[in-house]
Amino acid sequence: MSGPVQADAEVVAVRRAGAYHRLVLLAPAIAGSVRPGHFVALAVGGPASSMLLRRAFSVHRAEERGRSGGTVEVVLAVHGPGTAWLAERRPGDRVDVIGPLGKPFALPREPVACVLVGGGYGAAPLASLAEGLRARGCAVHTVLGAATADRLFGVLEAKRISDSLEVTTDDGSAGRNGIVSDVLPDLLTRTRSEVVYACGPMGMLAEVARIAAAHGAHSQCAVEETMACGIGVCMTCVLPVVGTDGVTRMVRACVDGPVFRGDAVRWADVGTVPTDALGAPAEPLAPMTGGLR
Amino acid sequence: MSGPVQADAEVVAVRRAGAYHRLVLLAPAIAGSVRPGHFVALAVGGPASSMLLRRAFSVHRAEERGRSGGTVEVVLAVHGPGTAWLAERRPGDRVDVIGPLGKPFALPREPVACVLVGGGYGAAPLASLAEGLRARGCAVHTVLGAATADRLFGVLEAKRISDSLEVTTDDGSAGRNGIVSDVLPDLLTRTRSEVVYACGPMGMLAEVARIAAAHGAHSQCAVEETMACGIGVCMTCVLPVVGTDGVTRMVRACVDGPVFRGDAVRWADVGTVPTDALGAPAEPLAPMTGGLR
Amino acid sequence: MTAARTATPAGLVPADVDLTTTLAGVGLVSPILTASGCAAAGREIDQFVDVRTLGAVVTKSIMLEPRSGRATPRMAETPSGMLNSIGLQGPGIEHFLKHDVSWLRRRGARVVVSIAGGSVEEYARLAQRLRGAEGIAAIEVNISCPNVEDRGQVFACNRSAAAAVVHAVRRATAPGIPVLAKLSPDVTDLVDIADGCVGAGADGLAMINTLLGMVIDTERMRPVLAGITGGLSGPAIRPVAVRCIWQVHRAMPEVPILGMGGVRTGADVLEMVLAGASAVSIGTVLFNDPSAPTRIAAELRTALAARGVARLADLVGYAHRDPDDRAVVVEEDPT
Amino acid sequence: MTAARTATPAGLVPADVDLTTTLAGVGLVSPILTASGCAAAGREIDQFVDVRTLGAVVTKSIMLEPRSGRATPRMAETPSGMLNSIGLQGPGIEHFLKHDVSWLRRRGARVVVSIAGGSVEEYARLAQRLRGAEGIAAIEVNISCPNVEDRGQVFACNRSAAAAVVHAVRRATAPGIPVLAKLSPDVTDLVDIADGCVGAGADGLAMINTLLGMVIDTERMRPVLAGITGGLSGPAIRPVAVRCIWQVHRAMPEVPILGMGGVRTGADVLEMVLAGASAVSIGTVLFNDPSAPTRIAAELRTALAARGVARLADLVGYAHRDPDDRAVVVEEDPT
Ligand SMILES: Cc1cc2nc3c(=O)[nH]c(=O)nc-3n(C[C@H](O)[C@H](O)[C@H](O)COP(=O)(O)OP(=O)(O)OC[C@H]3O[C@@H](n4cnc5c(N)ncnc54)[C@H](O)[C@@H]3O)c2cc1C
Ligand SMILES: Cc1cc2nc3c(=O)[nH]c(=O)nc-3n(C[C@H](O)[C@H](O)[C@H](O)COP(=O)(O)OP(=O)(O)OC[C@H]3O[C@@H](n4cnc5c(N)ncnc54)[C@H](O)[C@@H]3O)c2cc1C
Ligand SMILES: Cc1cc2nc3c(=O)[nH]c(=O)nc-3n(C[C@H](O)[C@H](O)[C@H](O)COP(=O)(O)O)c2cc1C
Ligand SMILES: Cc1cc2nc3c(=O)[nH]c(=O)nc-3n(C[C@H](O)[C@H](O)[C@H](O)COP(=O)(O)O)c2cc1C
Ligand code: FES
Ligand code: FES
Repeated sequence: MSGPVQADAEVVAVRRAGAYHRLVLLAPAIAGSVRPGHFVALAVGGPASSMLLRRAFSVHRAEERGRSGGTVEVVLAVHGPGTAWLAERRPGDRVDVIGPLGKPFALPREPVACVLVGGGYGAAPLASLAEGLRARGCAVHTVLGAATADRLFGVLEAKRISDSLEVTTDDGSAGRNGIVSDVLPDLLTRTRSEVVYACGPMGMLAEVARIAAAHGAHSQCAVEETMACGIGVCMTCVLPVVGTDGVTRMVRACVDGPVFRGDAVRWADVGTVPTDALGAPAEPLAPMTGGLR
Repeated sequence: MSGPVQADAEVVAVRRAGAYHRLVLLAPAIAGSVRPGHFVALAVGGPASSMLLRRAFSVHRAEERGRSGGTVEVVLAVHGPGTAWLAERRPGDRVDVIGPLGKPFALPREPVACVLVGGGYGAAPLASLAEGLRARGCAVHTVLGAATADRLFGVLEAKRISDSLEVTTDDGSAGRNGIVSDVLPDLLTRTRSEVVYACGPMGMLAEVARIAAAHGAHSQCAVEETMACGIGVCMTCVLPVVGTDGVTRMVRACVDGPVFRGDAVRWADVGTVPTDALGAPAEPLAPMTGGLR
Repeated sequence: MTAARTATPAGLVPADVDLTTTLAGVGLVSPILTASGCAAAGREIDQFVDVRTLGAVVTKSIMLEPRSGRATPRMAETPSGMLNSIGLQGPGIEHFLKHDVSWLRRRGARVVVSIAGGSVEEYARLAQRLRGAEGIAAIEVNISCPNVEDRGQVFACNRSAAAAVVHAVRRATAPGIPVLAKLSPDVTDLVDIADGCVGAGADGLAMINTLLGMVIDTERMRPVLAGITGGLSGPAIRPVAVRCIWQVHRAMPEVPILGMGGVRTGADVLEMVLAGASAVSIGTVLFNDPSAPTRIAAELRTALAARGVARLADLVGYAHRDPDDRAVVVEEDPT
Repeated sequence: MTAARTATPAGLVPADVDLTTTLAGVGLVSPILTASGCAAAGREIDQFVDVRTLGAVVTKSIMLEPRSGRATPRMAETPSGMLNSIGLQGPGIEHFLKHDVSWLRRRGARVVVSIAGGSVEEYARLAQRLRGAEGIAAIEVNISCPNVEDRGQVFACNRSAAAAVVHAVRRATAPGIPVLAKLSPDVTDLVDIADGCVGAGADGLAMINTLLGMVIDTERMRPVLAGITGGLSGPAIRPVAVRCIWQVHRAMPEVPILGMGGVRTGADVLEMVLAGASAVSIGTVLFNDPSAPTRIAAELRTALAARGVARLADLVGYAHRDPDDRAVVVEEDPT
C-alpha cells in the first residue's frame, strides 16, 4: 500500500445532507489508494489561519476515475470553527489534504455475514465498506443510529447496498426509538454474523465490541481520538490497546488505527494510562509539574 | 460631525484597476458622514484569522444614496496577507468596517486655486476632494505620480474633474518621466495656487510640504503611519508635529491626522522622538530595557 | 461529540444572568474592563461601547511627568497577536487628573487608574497625588517598568523590588481604595512574585502584562520596532495568561484576580473566571473590535444561561474544584 | 510602500544560494532541522520530505526506560498555536538505538538525539549509553524536565540544576560530539541560564522549548488537558523565540544557537538566523504541513537570492550589526 500524500485539492462540491455537509475534493493522487476506513486530514482556514491543526475525516467515497478525475468525499458535521470553514467552501476553492491515513478496515477472507454499525456521521465509511464486502460475497446487515433523524447519514445508500437495514434514533424521530446496541444482539443472532464493523462515538464502539465478543463475533472499530498531526509523529492520539503478546501499550489512533480490533482496545480505560501499560509510571503522573511535556 | 461607526458591511464589488483593486462596501451608516481625506479600517481574515489588526484605507468615494444604498469604496494595493485577503473577497462576502476615521482635508473658505498631488494609491481620496473644491468654486490642478503606469490611479477621473492634469512615472511608462515634485514648483507658480493637497508616501509628502512652503502656499498632507487601532487608543501611530504654541508633540496620525498641515509636521524627524518634543527623555530611551512598554 | 452541558434550570434566559462581580471589595456592574493602554482614558472607546456599562475603564499607565514615549515603529503584528513598544507616552498625572479622570467621572464610568514609575519613590508620589483625587475605584500598579535605580531591572521580575513598590503605593493610598499589582509572566516563579506583592499589601493582582518579544524585518534585516523588543499581547498569549491565573489562584485562592491576556470572546472571559479571575480586562482585541465588550457580555450571558448558571460570581475558580465536590450551580436569585 | 531591498547582485538565482551551515562544529547540508517531539524518529515524516535533505532529524526526547506518557487529552489547539502534554512517551533508549537510530543511519539522515531524564544521574547514563552508538551528529539535552530529586523543579528553570545536567552529559559524551542544551523561555533571566549551561560545557544552545500554558474547556468547566498544564508552541510564540535568540546571541555571540519556536516560512527561518541562530528546527508547523521543510528551504533560497545574499551562513546574527558597519553581503563563491 502506498503511503499518504499531501495534495492541494480543488473543491468540487459542497452539499448539505441532513445535519451534515458532503465535501467532494479533487485529489487524484490520494483517491486511488483509499480503502474503506481510511481517513484524510484537511488544513483549515487558509494561509493566514489561526488554526494550525488539520481536521480528520473518514473518507465516505473515493472515486478513482469518473467525471472529474479522482475525488475524495467526506461527510462533516459542523462542530467548531474548522468544520464551519470547511462547510463554507465553494466549488473552485482549494483545500490542502493529506491521505489516505490510518489503517483501513480488515476484510474477511471468507464470504461470511457481517454487521455494519454506524453512529451519526460514523456511517460515512460504511457504504464503500459494504460494497467491498459484497464484492467478496459477504452478506451485509447495516445498523444506523443517531440522536435525531437529521443526524442519520447514508440511510438510502445503506438500504440499496445492504441485505438488511435497521435504523435507530434516540428520540424516535426516525426508525426505532433507541440506540444501535438495542438492536445489535438480536441481529447478530439472527444473521449469524461473524464480523461487526463499527464507526461512531467511543461509547457506542465500546458497547458494540462488548456485544460482538459476547456473540463470538470479531469486531473492527474505527475510533475517533483528538489528533494533532494525523500522521504518527506527535503522540497525542493514543489509547490503551492490548497487543498479541498480551501487553497493553498506548498506541497511536492515527497510524495504528483508527480501526482496531474491538477486543484489543481497553475501552473502559480510554483516556487513562492503565497502571499495567508498558512504561506506565508506578504512580500516575502528577499534573501541574509543568515541565514534563 | 458624527463619530465613527462599526459596521458589518457587504461586499458589493471588487474590481481590478491597474495594479490595484477597488473594493466597494455597502455601509450606509458610514457612507453618509465621510468627507474627503477620511479613512476606514477593515478587519481582515474572517473570524478565525491570525491577523488581529485592522487595515486602514483612504476612502475613494462614499455614495450616500444610489443604486445600492450607501457605499464606501477604497482602492487597495496588495501588499501582504491582509490586503491579499481583501482582494480575494467576492460580492456578498462580509467585511467588518469602521469609519469614517481621522480628520479630513480642510477646505478653503475662499474659491482659491488648489493643487492636488497623489502618489500611487494616494490618488484615491483626491477625486472626491476635487469635486468638493470645484463645488466651492476652486480651480483644481492635479498631479498624479507613480513608479509605473499600472500604479497610477484615477487618471481618467482626474482628467474629467480637474482644470489641469499632469502625470509622472519613475520609469516614464506614462506621462512625464520623473516624480511629482519635479513638476510641482512650476505648476504652483503658473496656477498661483494657494493650497496644496497631497496624499502618498512620506518622502513625497515631505517634498510637497517643502515646495508649498517655498511658494507661500498652504499644504494639507495625508500621512500613512503604521496603525494598530486606528481610533486613537493605542498610541502606535505617532509623529512629531508642532502645535500652534510652537511645542512639538508626538501626535496620533489616526485621530489628529491623517491630514496635517504640511508646515506642522517635522518631516525630517518622523520615526524619531525629537529631543525638544514635549515629554522627550533627556537621553533617547535605550532599547532592550524591555519593560517599559 | 459535543461536550456534556450542565443541566439548564428551566427558564434561565441570558437577560436573567447576573454578571455583577466584586473585585478586591469593589462591586462592579460587569466583569468586563478595558485593559491599561488599550482604551486610552475611555473617551475614544465610548464611541463604540458605552463606558458606563463596563466594569471599569483601566486607564493607560500614567507617570508623574508628560512623556513622549519611544520612536516609531511602535508595533508589529504577529500571529494572533501583536508587539508594542509605546514607551508609556502620556500627559503626566496632573493633566490626566484634570482632563481624563474628570471626564470619566462626569460620564459616569468607574475608573481604575494604572500608574507607572521608574523608582519606588515615583510610584509613591503618584499614589499620594491620587489620594486627593475623587472618583477612583482602584489603583493598578504597572510594575513592568525598569527600575532606574537598579540597572533597569524590571520591578515585576524581582520579588523584593515588586514588593517595595506595592508597599509604598499601599501606604500612600486611602484605605478604601484597593491596590492591584499587575504582574509580568516573564518570570521563573510567578507565585513567588505574587506572594511578595500580597505580603506587601496588594489587595488584588492583575495578570498578565505582555510577554517580552521581538520581530525582525527580513527585508531591512533589522528589528521592526524602534525599541527592538516589545510586549507580546493578544489571543496568542491567552494560554499563558490562563495558566498564570490558575497557578496563582491555586496557591492563594483568597486573593482577588483581575485576569487579562488575549480575551476575545465571552467563552474566553468564562475561561479566566473558571481559572480564578473575578473580573477580566480586554486589551488588544479592542483594536480588532472596539465594540467587543458589548458583544462579549452578550456572549457571556448566553453561555451562562446555556449552562444553567445564574451568577457569574459563583464560577470564580470553579475549574479548580474537584468534579465530585462541586455544588451544583443553579439559579437562586435571578434578579 | 514595500520596504527597501538590498541590491541583488546580477544573476543570483535561488539554486545558487548556499544554505549549508555549521552548528557547534557540525557541518549541515541544510539549516532546517525537525524539532524534538514533532517528527518522532523521522520515519513518518520521510513520507513527506526526504529526511536526507534535512540538516538533521532531532529525535523525540528519549529516556532510559520505556514510558507510557500521560493520559489523554494530550493536546489543545490555541490561537496560532497548540498545547501539548505528552509526558515523554517513548520506547526507552535501548529500543530507540536499535530500531530508530539505526533506521535513520541506514536512510542516510543526520541524527541529533534528544535526551531527557529525571535526575542528573539519568542524563549521565543516557549520554554514556549514546557514547557507544554510531551515527549521532549531536546530543540535544532537554532540560525542561522536573528534577525528581528537587521537588519536581524543572532543571531548565534553575542555573545550577541546568548546569549540573549539562556538565554530566558533556563529561559522558565523546569529545567530537557536540552537546546542545535546550532552554526553556519560562525564566526571569534566560541569559543567566544560558551562561550556566555554556560554563558547564554546552557546545551550543537550542531554544526555545514550549511556554507553560493552559486551556480550560468552558463546556465541561475543567482543564482540557489531562495533565492540566501543557507546553505552548507554534507561530504564536515565535516573537518570544526570536527575542530569546536575540538576547542570548547578544550576550554570547560566539555560542552556536539552534533556533526554534513557531517557524512556518522561509522568512521565519531568516528571522531567527538574523537574530543569531546558525540553524533552525521546525516543530508544530509540521503538523500543519508535514512537507514544510522542503517548502521552507525553497522560500529561504528565494528570499536570499532576492536580497543578493549568496550564503545563509553570512547572515547569522546580522540584525545585531550596526547598519553603518555592515559589510555588504555579496556572492563570493556561489558553489
Ligand atoms: C479519525 C477521525 C475521523 C473523523 N471523521 C469524521 C467525519 O467523518 N465527520 C466528521 O464530521 N467528523 C469527523 N471527525 C471529527 C472531526 O475531526 C472534528 O469534528 C473536527 O476536527 C472538529 O474541528 P472544529 O474546528 O470544527 O472544532 P473544534 O472543537 O474547534 O476543534 C478544535 C481542535 O480539536 C480537535 N477536535 C475537536 N473535536 C474533535 C473530534 N471529535 N475528534 C478529533 N479531533 C477533534 C480539532 O481537530 C482541533 O484540533 C473525525 C475525527 C477523527 C480523529
Ligand atoms: C491612513 C492610512 C490610509 C491608507 N490608505 C491606503 C489606501 O488607500 N490604499 C492602500 O492600498 N493602502 C492604504 N494604506 C496602507 C494599508 O493600510 C497597508 O498597505 C495595509 O495595512 C497592509 O496590510 P497587509 O496585511 O497587506 O500587509 P502587512 O505588511 O502584512 O501588514 C502587517 C501589519 O502592518 C501594517 N501595515 C503594513 N503596511 C502598512 C502601511 N503602509 N501603513 C499602515 N500600516 C501598515 C498592517 O496594518 C498590519 O498591521 C493606508 C494606511 C493608512 C495608515
Ligand atoms: C498598545 C498597548 C499598550 C499597553 N500599555 C500598557 C500600559 O500602559 N500599562 C499596562 O499596565 N499595560 C499595558 N499594556 C498591556 C495590557 O494592559 C495587557 O496587560 C496585555 O496587552 C495583555 O492583554 P491583551 O492580550 O488583552 O492585550 C498595553 C498593551 C498594548 C497592546
Ligand atoms: C507535540 C510536541 C511534543 C514535543 N516533545 C518534545 C520533546 O520530547 N523534547 C523536547 O525537547 N521538545 C519537545 N517539544 C518542543 C519542540 O521541540 C519545540 O521546542 C517547541 O514546540 C517550539 O517549536 P515549534 O513552535 O516549532 O513547535 C514538543 C513539542 C510538541 C508540539
Ligand atoms: S495524531 Fe499525531 S501521532 Fe497520532
Ligand atoms: S492607531 Fe492607535 S492611536 Fe492611532
